[in-house]
Amino acid sequence: MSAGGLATPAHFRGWIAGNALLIAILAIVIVFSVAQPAFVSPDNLIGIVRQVALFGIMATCSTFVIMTGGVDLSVGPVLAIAGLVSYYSLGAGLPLVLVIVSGLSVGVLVGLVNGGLVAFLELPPIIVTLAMLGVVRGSALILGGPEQHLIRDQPQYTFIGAGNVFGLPVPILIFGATALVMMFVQRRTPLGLLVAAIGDNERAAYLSGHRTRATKTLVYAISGFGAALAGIVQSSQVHTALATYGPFGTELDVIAAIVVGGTSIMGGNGSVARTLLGVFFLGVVNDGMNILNVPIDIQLMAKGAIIVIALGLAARGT
Amino acid sequence: MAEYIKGWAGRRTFLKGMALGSAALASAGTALLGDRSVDGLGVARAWADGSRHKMAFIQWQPHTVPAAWSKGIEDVLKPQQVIDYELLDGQNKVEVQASLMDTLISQGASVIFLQPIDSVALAPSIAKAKRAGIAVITLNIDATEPHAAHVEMNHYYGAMDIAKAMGDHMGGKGKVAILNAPPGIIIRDQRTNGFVDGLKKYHPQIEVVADQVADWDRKKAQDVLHTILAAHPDLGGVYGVNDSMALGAVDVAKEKGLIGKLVIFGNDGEVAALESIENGELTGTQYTDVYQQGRLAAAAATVLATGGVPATAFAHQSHLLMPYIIATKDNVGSIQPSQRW
Amino acid sequence: MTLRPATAALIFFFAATVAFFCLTAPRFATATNAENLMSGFSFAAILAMGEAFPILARGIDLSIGAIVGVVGMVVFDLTQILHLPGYVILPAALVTGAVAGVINGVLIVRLRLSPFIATLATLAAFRGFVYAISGRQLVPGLTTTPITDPWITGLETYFDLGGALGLTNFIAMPWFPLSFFLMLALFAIFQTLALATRFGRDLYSVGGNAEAARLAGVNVNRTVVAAYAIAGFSAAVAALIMVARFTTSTEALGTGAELTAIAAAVIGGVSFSGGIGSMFGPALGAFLLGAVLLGLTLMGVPQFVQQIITGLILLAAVGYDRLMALARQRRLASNLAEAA
Amino acid sequence: MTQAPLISGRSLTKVYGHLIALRDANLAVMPGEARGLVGSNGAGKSTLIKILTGATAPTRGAVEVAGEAAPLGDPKEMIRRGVACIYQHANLAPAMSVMDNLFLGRQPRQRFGLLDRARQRREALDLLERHGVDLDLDAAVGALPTVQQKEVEILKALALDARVILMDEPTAWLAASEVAKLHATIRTLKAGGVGVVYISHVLDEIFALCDTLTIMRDGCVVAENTVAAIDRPTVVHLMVGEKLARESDEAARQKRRARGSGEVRLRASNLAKRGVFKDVSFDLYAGEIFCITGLIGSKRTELVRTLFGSESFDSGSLEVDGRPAAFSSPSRAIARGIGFVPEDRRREGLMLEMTVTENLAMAMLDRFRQGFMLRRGRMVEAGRKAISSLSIQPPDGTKPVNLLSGGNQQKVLVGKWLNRAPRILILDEPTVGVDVGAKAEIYAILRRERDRGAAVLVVSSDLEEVMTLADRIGVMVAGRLVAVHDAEAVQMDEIVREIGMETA
Repeated sequence: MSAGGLATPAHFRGWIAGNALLIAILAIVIVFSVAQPAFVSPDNLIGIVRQVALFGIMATCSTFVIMTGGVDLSVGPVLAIAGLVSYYSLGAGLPLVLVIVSGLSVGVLVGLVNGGLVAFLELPPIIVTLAMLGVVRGSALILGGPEQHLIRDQPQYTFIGAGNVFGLPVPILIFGATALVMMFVQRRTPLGLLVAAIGDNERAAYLSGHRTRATKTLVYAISGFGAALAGIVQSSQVHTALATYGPFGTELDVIAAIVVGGTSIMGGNGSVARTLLGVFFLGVVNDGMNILNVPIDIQLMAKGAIIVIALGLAARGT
Repeated sequence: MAEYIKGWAGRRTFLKGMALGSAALASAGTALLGDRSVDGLGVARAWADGSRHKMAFIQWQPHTVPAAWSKGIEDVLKPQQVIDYELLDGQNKVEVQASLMDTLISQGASVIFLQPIDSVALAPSIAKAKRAGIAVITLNIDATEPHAAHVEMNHYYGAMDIAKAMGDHMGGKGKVAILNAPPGIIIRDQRTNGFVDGLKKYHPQIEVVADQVADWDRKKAQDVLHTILAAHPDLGGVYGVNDSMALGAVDVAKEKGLIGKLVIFGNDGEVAALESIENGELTGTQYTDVYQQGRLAAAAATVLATGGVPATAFAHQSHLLMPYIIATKDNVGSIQPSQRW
Repeated sequence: MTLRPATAALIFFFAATVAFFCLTAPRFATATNAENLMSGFSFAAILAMGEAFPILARGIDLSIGAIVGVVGMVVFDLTQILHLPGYVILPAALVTGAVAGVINGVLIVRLRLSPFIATLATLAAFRGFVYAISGRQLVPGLTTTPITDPWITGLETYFDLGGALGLTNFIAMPWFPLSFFLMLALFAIFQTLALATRFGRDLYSVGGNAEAARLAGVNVNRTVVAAYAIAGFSAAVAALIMVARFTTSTEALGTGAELTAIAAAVIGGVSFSGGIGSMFGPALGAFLLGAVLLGLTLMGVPQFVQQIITGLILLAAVGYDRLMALARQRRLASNLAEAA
Repeated sequence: MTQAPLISGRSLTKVYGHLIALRDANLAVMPGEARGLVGSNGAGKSTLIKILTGATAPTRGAVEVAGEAAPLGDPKEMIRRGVACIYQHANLAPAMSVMDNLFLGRQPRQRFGLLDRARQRREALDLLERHGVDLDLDAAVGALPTVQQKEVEILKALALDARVILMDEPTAWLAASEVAKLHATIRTLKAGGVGVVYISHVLDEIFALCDTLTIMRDGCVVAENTVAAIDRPTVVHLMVGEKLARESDEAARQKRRARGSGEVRLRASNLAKRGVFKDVSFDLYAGEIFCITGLIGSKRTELVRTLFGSESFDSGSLEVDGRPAAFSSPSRAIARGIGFVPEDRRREGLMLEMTVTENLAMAMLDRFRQGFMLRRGRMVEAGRKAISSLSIQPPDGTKPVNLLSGGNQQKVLVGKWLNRAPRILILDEPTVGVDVGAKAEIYAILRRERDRGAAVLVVSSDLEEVMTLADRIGVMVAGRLVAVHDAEAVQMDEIVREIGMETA
């Protein structure tokens, strides 16, 4: 939308954006740790990673969607319904693997529907996923009702959310793994290149003989997968499945993380690595304001201001 | 505030555990039965001429508490085949609740159960319902417009008592953190203010070091408490404005091996919380028999519906005060399975 | 003219929906129900029309819900705490909304942020501002005191047109809420603004091709800012209507309203590719959504199912739009063929 | 030279990032003067124009209108001072009506700031007939074919009754007849004392139309003269410099190879698409360059798109290497060894923000795939090879493609197919908006492909190009392939006649 946008090299802009953010993160960390030394305590730092793990998973998996010039607003309810599905399959006494698979498959399914509608019927992503937001939430509520479903005595399943491996909480490891895989896919596979190509000039990608529609569909499936994965981790973390998890705002936070990272909402240039930066940026800010007991009103205003400033700087760079 | 002060003593007498509570229930029940015996033929008449009564419950948003109410209501209403009952969702938006009220009014519902998001915002709708001769029974949150009946477990005083109990467990001193909900619904304010005032009243030395929003959500509560503990390793107590958030605190306490050291109180008394108390994790919560609340409201509703009380009489609103207890390890056993929701 | 068929289709779809519910939903075809539709969804229509302006300029405003909250709380404070007279408060409220909109616009044109992001940020910031200024937190007593200022509460009045025109003798007529007429007035103003003024043309050209507009001497930045200001203004009007209806305001007022507004605008044929659509679509779109909700509730369809159905309708709307576009292309192709 | 020039730019310099687009350029136009502006792509012509119209502000330098200093980078103000421009890429709001586009940003108003529709229509109609153009005022511009869009763009500029009109390749998409019409208009304008700056790659037009000539290279003005006092070779020479000039001469002296090796690569029999083209039959041989020419709108583009499978045909049959072929998507066509260079490189050809290397790899990611992995090393290596063999400037694979000049962008676009060694290479208007130098290079590339044994099918409306490049020439008129000639055996004017024939 911005006038000179095209005129500037993506890499230059990316460079500015990426580093502006890195600098910002460091600055904020310093400020917070001066105000509250406990902020840099290893315990809290790990805490931060754990906090961002969930929507970090969603954000990294949703990055491709944004890169193709789309957007996925349906991650919130997908998170909820995935938790419910795994709860019920636990109840059905399925082995853990199947439980997880079934949970994830719901997400992938929703993603495929999103992607199919966007790619093959060429409907605007924001509307498609907004519609699916309602559809999936409704389905989740029909499936699970308003009640909390307690997940009792499922040590294996609980391990996913509450367990530790080499002193690190499992959710962090899952987050790390997801992030690595996504970075690898983006940098080291043709798919990554194709995603960028589609975001840049879909028609050209098509005329170069690429199955752009299939790719776009796949991209939404990945996003759905991420949301579902997050849903499973959360349900295990809180020993509860609930249809209203991932309330309105979740999807916006995810998108915020991605674009604050410097991936253009118009599609084209972007990267999973930048999304990670964005995730940690917001995470640090959030945690810092909690630790300083900043009241919610200031927190929200600060959040807004920070997004504006971070991206404003990035835009200045162009 | 004033209306709280008057009849204060009266309310205090309810805080004597379930024994007294059930007594109170019984009395309320008999009162109702009395009314019904006067007008019991109302239902009979409806039964005879096949006319049906519509009743609906407009909840705040999908949640355990309203779910329990709805079950209670349904269990009473279903057996009387002349009544159609449905549960409607306010989606945590006053405009939605108001619109649903309008719809029910135009449908000519005979009784509307309402859990208002706000005492004032729904008042006009209630007034409109009254004009249409429809009885409105508010659950949990009172409305400024006088109406047929109000069934509540008092949030403000409940929270005060939580503060007291918590202080007692903490030995009257130390730091506490509040895991709060975002502003926008009145019970949030009552439960917070009550707790803070309670601390001032009973345990002035106890200091609230953190009051952070965790969106009613267990996961958020875990994260927020993690952070707070980093800043205040010597934290003595945590108050979750609802049980989900309190249980989130319990998760953290478990992980950090603070069970027993950290005094954690919730609010609602849902089954998960009670279990956690029995396992000696959650210190306590404010319990009230929400299911019973629903049954009671439904009982009142049948009376009103069958014409026991004329619409004009709604001016003098009847308060059905639900007794509540601060459930802790000592008395949680006394809460029968049938009373858990 | 690109939107003619879309509009026609929308009218048809609306009529069909209403007809369907009249047949299937008990008490749908009643005066009171019509009244409920008007009083319950006029503000939604106003929001949808406001949202249409940013979308026409190829943007989007996610923050109007939050702006509703801000204006609501401002009105609450001014009446309840400062006890200002209503005739001061009403303009103050409108200005507040417009200013909030201008902030959005300035962020977009000055910092060159994408509208989605800019308004996503202000969505959070404005809501935070609501909490910050909330009189309900400052003076807890106020939470149970309704607003009584006649200028405000006066917005929630009903007119018995039927009675006035003596129609009631023949048919049951709904009482028309003032909010409905406010909606109509805004519709008239906005429609003129969009279709019959220089600003309107500039808006469409900016949405259609910003660079072309700029080179043709259109002040793009000013046009964009104006579009968001209008969105904010509409949010303010909607907020006033709601506050009048509820005689109070809560910190959560307007949460999620942006999504409904966007949905209504899109159902109304306002295109995200910018520069396509008018005010009629969004307004009718909002009432369409309203009619569906009321109808389904009257039919006793559980609300969870309603969410699903609303979603499907949204899909149907964009799907239909898509079909129309394809049809247009095909027609063009064959036209050219004849021409050649 | 007593009176002040209508518009003059002095020592204008424009820097984008690291790249100097314009260096100390001067340009002045007197009343009634038509000044030709020629130069390779990336020579800075468009930048110069943009500065004069206020579309962008120069990094350094000044602009004067009628002797007084004008504000920089303010299009509105320049329009007010009577400077109009026909931009290279149509600047129109697609969803709006022709009428609204003609008056973009300056619709006449009546009381209360409401639009005066009646007056607007009057003025529009008057405009149409003054310039003898026939357009539906209420049609949405986006729904018009390219030619008419260009006409709207031109009228939009004329409607301003400007004193200076800057034209950046106004005829790029126009058919001969429209070009003539436009030139007539320009002459009347000149007579009326209007000054015109005219950019074009077609030197014929310059020599036919202009009084004076400004030649640019690498962002500098290298020569200024009256058209009378300069001849074609000199111009080309000045534009492209020694080396390239020689190449293009050699190119012209190539010998033809009609039907190449004689092996039929692609056979189209009675291809038809309802309302688009009908009974199109031709053979495409290995080792030849087959050019299909004709007016814009004669459906050549649609035809080749169907060959490539990005559009479908209704009836008739298509054979590749003797096997029937009807491609449902480009990927299928590519699998059978077909490559396609689309007409509009910015919209359909390139990933503008991605690097040269990545763009070069786009058509052959499968070659750089190993299981799931992308073998970047190989990709970069292939990129480097292509860049040197195509002599793409600057020779830096990591540059985003949108930093390259049009000619080099076009080379990238062609180059991305070459590593596949396509058996059939289809190019649609391969040199639109490409400067003489790059043209020569692209011709050379195509000949290389032909000699390698590929079948090359080129669609072009530039007859000069067709005559230089083709081994065989097909003429398309209104969706029909009306004639096929051996290039050796046919004269240009014959082709011109055939093109004109049936449309007239």
